[in-house]
Amino acid sequence: MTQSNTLLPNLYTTMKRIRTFEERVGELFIKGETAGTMLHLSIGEELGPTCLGAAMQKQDTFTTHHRGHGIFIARGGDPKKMMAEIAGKKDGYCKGKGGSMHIADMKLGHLGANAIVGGGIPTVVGAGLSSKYLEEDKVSVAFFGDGAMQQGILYESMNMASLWKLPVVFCCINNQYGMGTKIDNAAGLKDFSKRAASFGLNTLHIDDLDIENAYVKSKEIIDKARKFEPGFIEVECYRFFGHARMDKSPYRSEEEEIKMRKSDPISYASNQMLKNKIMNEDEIKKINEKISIEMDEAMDFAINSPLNNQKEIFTDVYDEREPLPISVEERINKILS
Amino acid sequence: MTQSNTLLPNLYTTMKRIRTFEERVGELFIKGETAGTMLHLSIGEELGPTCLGAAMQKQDTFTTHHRGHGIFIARGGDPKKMMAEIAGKKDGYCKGKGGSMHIADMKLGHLGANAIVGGGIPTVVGAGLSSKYLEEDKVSVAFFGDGAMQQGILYESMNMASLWKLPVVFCCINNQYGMGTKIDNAAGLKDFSKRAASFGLNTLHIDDLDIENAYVKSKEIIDKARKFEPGFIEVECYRFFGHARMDKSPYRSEEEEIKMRKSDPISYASNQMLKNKIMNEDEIKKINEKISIEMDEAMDFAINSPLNNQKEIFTDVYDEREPLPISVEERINKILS
Amino acid sequence: MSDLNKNYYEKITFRDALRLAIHDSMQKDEKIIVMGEDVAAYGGAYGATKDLLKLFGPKRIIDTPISEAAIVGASMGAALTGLRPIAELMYVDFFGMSMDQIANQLAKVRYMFGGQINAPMILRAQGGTGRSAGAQHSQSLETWIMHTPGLYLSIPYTPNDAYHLLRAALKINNPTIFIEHKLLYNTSGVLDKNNPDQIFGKAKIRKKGKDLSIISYSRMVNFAEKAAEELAKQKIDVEVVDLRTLNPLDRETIIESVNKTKRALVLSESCYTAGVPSEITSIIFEHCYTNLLKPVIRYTAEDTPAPVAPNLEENYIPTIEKIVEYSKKLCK
Amino acid sequence: MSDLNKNYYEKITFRDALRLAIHDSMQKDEKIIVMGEDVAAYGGAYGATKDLLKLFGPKRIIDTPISEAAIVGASMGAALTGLRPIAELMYVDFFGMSMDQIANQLAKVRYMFGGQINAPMILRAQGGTGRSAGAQHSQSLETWIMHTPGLYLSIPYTPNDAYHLLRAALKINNPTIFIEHKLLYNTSGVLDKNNPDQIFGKAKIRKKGKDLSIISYSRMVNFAEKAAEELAKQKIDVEVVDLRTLNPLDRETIIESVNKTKRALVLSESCYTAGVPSEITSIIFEHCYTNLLKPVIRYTAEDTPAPVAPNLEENYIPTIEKIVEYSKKLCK
Ligand SMILES: Cc1ncc(C[n+]2csc(CCOP(=O)(O)OP(=O)(O)O)c2C)c(N)n1
Ligand SMILES: Cc1ncc(C[n+]2csc(CCOP(=O)(O)OP(=O)(O)O)c2C)c(N)n1
Ligand SMILES: [Mg+2]
Ligand SMILES: [Mg+2]
Repeated sequence: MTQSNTLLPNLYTTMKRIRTFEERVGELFIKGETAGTMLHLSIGEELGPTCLGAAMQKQDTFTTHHRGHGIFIARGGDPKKMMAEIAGKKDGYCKGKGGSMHIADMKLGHLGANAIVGGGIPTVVGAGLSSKYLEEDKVSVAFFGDGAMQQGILYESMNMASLWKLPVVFCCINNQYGMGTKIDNAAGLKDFSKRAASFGLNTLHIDDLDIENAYVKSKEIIDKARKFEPGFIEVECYRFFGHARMDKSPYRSEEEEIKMRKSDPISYASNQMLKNKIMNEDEIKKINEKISIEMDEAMDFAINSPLNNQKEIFTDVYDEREPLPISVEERINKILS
Repeated sequence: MTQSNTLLPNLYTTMKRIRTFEERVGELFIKGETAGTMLHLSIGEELGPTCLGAAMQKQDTFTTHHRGHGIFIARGGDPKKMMAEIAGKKDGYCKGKGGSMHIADMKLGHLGANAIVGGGIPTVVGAGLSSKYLEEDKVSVAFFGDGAMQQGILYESMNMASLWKLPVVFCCINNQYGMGTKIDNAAGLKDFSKRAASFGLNTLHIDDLDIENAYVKSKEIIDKARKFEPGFIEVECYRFFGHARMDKSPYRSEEEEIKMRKSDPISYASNQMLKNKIMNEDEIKKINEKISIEMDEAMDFAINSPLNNQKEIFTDVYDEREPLPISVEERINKILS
Repeated sequence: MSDLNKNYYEKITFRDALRLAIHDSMQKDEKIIVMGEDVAAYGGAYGATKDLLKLFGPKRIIDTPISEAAIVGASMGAALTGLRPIAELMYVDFFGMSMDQIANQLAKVRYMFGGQINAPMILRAQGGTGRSAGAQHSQSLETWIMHTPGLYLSIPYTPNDAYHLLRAALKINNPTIFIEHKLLYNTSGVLDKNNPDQIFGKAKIRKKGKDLSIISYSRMVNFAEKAAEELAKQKIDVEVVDLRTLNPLDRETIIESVNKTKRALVLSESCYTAGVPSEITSIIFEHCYTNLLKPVIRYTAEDTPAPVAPNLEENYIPTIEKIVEYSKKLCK
Repeated sequence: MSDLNKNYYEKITFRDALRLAIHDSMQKDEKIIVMGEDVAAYGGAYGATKDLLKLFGPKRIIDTPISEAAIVGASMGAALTGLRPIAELMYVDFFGMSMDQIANQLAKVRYMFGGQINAPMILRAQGGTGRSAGAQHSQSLETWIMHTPGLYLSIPYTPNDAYHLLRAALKINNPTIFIEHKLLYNTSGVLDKNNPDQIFGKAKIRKKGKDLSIISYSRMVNFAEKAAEELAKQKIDVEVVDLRTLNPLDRETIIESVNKTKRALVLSESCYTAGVPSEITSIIFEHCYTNLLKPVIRYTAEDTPAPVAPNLEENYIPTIEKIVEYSKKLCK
């Protein structure tokens, strides 16, 4: 690294790790090793999670939507355990019971990924309440898509955060689509910051590829939230591929895709590094290779992780001090005996 | 009537009819003739329903919240049938099955009062959709309290109305309280028009007692809605008495109540009429007496209306061409036979 | 869906039967509109509204924002004011987002207002396990609906029923919840447009038998049929009852069948406790108990959320193997 | 609630028992907070949190906006991060507004994440008929909850149980739904703080008897008791079983009781079809059917929304008179 007063190499590395991770998820799918097809990749959307992930502090917490692998990696998620979870295996973060859409590491402050659009948003209000009550200095950030901007629960949550002055940030990763529905066909007005501001939140709208700047601005919002001024951040980006693994995006044109994929935060960052002589091609290549190996290992780990034991169907429903649910088999056998 | 180019006498009359109706509901309650105690009177809040009711056209539709007697009267509701409904009697609008919180006359475009805060709001989106689809020139107005400003469904509905450019108006009757919770303890920011504007709606904030002006302004919003520009109207007012019949409002001071009750839209309107020589005291008195008689008759009607037949428990669940639900008694007797 | 205008299809998928039902109904009745998330451009998450946008245009095939509560509420509002919406909730799991509009508004609007008005609409939703979709996308929540007076509830198994039940529901003035199992869309069968083969509210005996009644609905009927085949080899003659609608519920057919076979297994993908099978089981006991040779068995999903791992998910719900096993025990 | 610090109250209302339970728990555990609509300044719509604001201040007794979904979600978020909220939904009828947060989030958060975390909280809600509150404020929706794995469910009848079940729920790390009947708040009875008289999940025989088991919960236990008194005069000896919690459900006590009396009537204010009584009835048939002398009877509210008119509302749910009548028929 040629220069040290820039975060760019770190931010680049995180973005590249996210992308490579997602690419391997895609491969895992093609190999038939994923649990199901509901895999929502964030390729093209790495900027937001990366800069917010960097702007958050160690103790901070967050929830994510179904397309949440990115922020999890940015916050220190272990690709091995993530990949194993996506494969539905025993060594996954949630023992394979949660899968790609329900992946979390509570120890890292990840309070849960959510398959319900908007479902994880009020959680951060409660986390903010705890943080303030317990004086823990934790900011809690909800990540969600542009689709969730149309879910009522978001407004209930923003209002509460504002009313109670909670250390909470709402972050909308606006990738322009909710499944096949373009944002123009979902939102009456697209100026989401205006909505958030009307509830009393500080707002930030990120719509370019300069991640260092995005990082600095996001950090301001998060720092203010830490002082009990809740905030809202919208990060505009583009979902480079289909909604989930089975979707070939027939509802949008190839021209659009080609054009939009040019707004690639990763190539932008690497170009910036080259241009400003922060790293040379070789150095970048080295980083990429290291990441590639890391993610290959994660994939192998997932493939080799054992299946979970059948009895795990019944564990984890209730606190471990409580009895397990009675299995249907046991019930039936008792009746028939 | 001394002057004819003013709507004030009509508007006054409607407000006075609403107030007198509500007073009689209170009396009905004291007489022990109401069905239950969940009676939410709109005394002090007559301005909004009255001016909007006047600004709407015959074919227009609306839904109301639990404190909705006012707009129903303003739109032509028959006080007799309303009072009978509140008494839970056979001659009520809903055969006594709905009561005060579920009172409606579909023929008058009243699509239903609702006991769920926010529950009736999306109905008008659908009504607006129908109106546009069927080219019926109907505007649909949702009436709700300031409490509903904190319900997510409102934002989902405002967004849809804006997105689809529907002939819909959202009207918040802001009486400063949701039960015992002051609006300041419920809303992060109280500038509700800002919220509505951020979804793309035309907005209007009424916060004085000049009902003619309020009428003109409301009509503008409603007329624009008819041209597919949906709108939002907030009417500030004060709930003169408790939330429901049992509530003595211990959570607010008498001074506040005394002060706020001075902002009485009805005395304001009558003073205006006197001042501008639109009517003299005698004329006003005559109107009041007529109303008093009308509402006494309504109360008597309700008291004298018969109870409903027990079989009515089972009717109206399903379309009349479909079988009635089987009664529990029939089920049990069949099993025991 | 090459030929839309045939009356008889030897082999059509459940998905296409639904699409045809919507299509045919829309052609006949201008008041019918379709609304839901991704029903237009995307063609429905499971493809049940594919190409309808092209045929009927965006005025009648309406993509909505992701606002389940408002989708149901707006559909109801449209139904109250002259239209007949077919609304789609992509997953039954989203009942949670819209349960107030479903259970407090849609189900009660007629009753609360003393019968002044109907809300003639269909709310389609898709449920069940089988795609590793996890705890929030794999539920079978028909019990919530069945326990809510005011809502008709249809939950078909065959393409023919999917077609005819949907069309029938559009002629009934009650709000109807229409639940489709995610693994049924690709299954196929005959569709005979002239043979409804049912009245809304009538169960269907899929296979006659004399030793044991397996009573079920939706995808589990398929499991029942397969188990019955296996059991036939072992000389156990199973009667397979497909309920098709849960409200109205065809109690007579259930009772008749079990009074004949004297043994019953109720099969469902919902959770065990306080689910639809509890109701069916109660009915059977109440009305057949002097005839029963064995207690009725409820075989359902476990009383846990659905796990993602395929090996767990498979055993989270009933298996054909165990249906056979329990049936044999019942017939011993 | 004059004296907060007594250990024994000869006569205390259900409401005050609840307030005491919250009070005593809050004094012991700083992590407990109360949040809900009008729980602070107003003291709770039914007065169950009256004066707590004065005692614990606005940091711990929190008035919320009217945002049921976010109330449940925020409470869960707080529970995940170190607090132990007692959240209040003013009416069970508002489950509809918050069912996603209740059933998809709160109930599943532990399971989906492989047991990483607990959500230790109570969600109190008030239900039932009796105040002409109409179709949207009179429901008994315990079935929705009982059918949702992951949620404990407590539905007490006496002040003593209200106190001890609430306190017990605060020591269990599962989310617990706590349902209070609107007509119970003013009822009164003994409270003995030192005598929990139960374990969470254990039913209580309110009256021993040998001829018939009436199995119930919440306010309907009172109806059962009154009917039992009447029936005693007619020489029918009823055993009254108060379930107290529906999850865990004390199947053993139910089965034991009915195996003894050989007759059972299940009593509930929920609607008939696919409700909690269907589950209880199934269990009884399944486990006692060789002993039963008569079929089990489910006596519930009608399969209709609740009407407002008091004369209709009264007969919409079970009446003591008819409990007596049916019981006599069962014992003939
Ligand atoms: C409550 C709910 N409604 C609908 C869905 C189905 N669904 C899953 S993802 C998705 C699109 C979400 O769009 P957005 O929020 O923008 O996130 P993105 O997928 O674009 O990242 C939809 C409709 C869901 N999972 N939950
Ligand atoms: C969904 C829902 N939550 C809570 C309630 C209980 N409740 C009835 S009226 C009311 C206050 C409503 O305040 P607002 O909307 O301002 O109307 P107002 O009573 O002031 O006219 C509350 C909390 C309800 N009926 N519905
Ligand atoms: Mg998106
Ligand atoms: Mg108010």
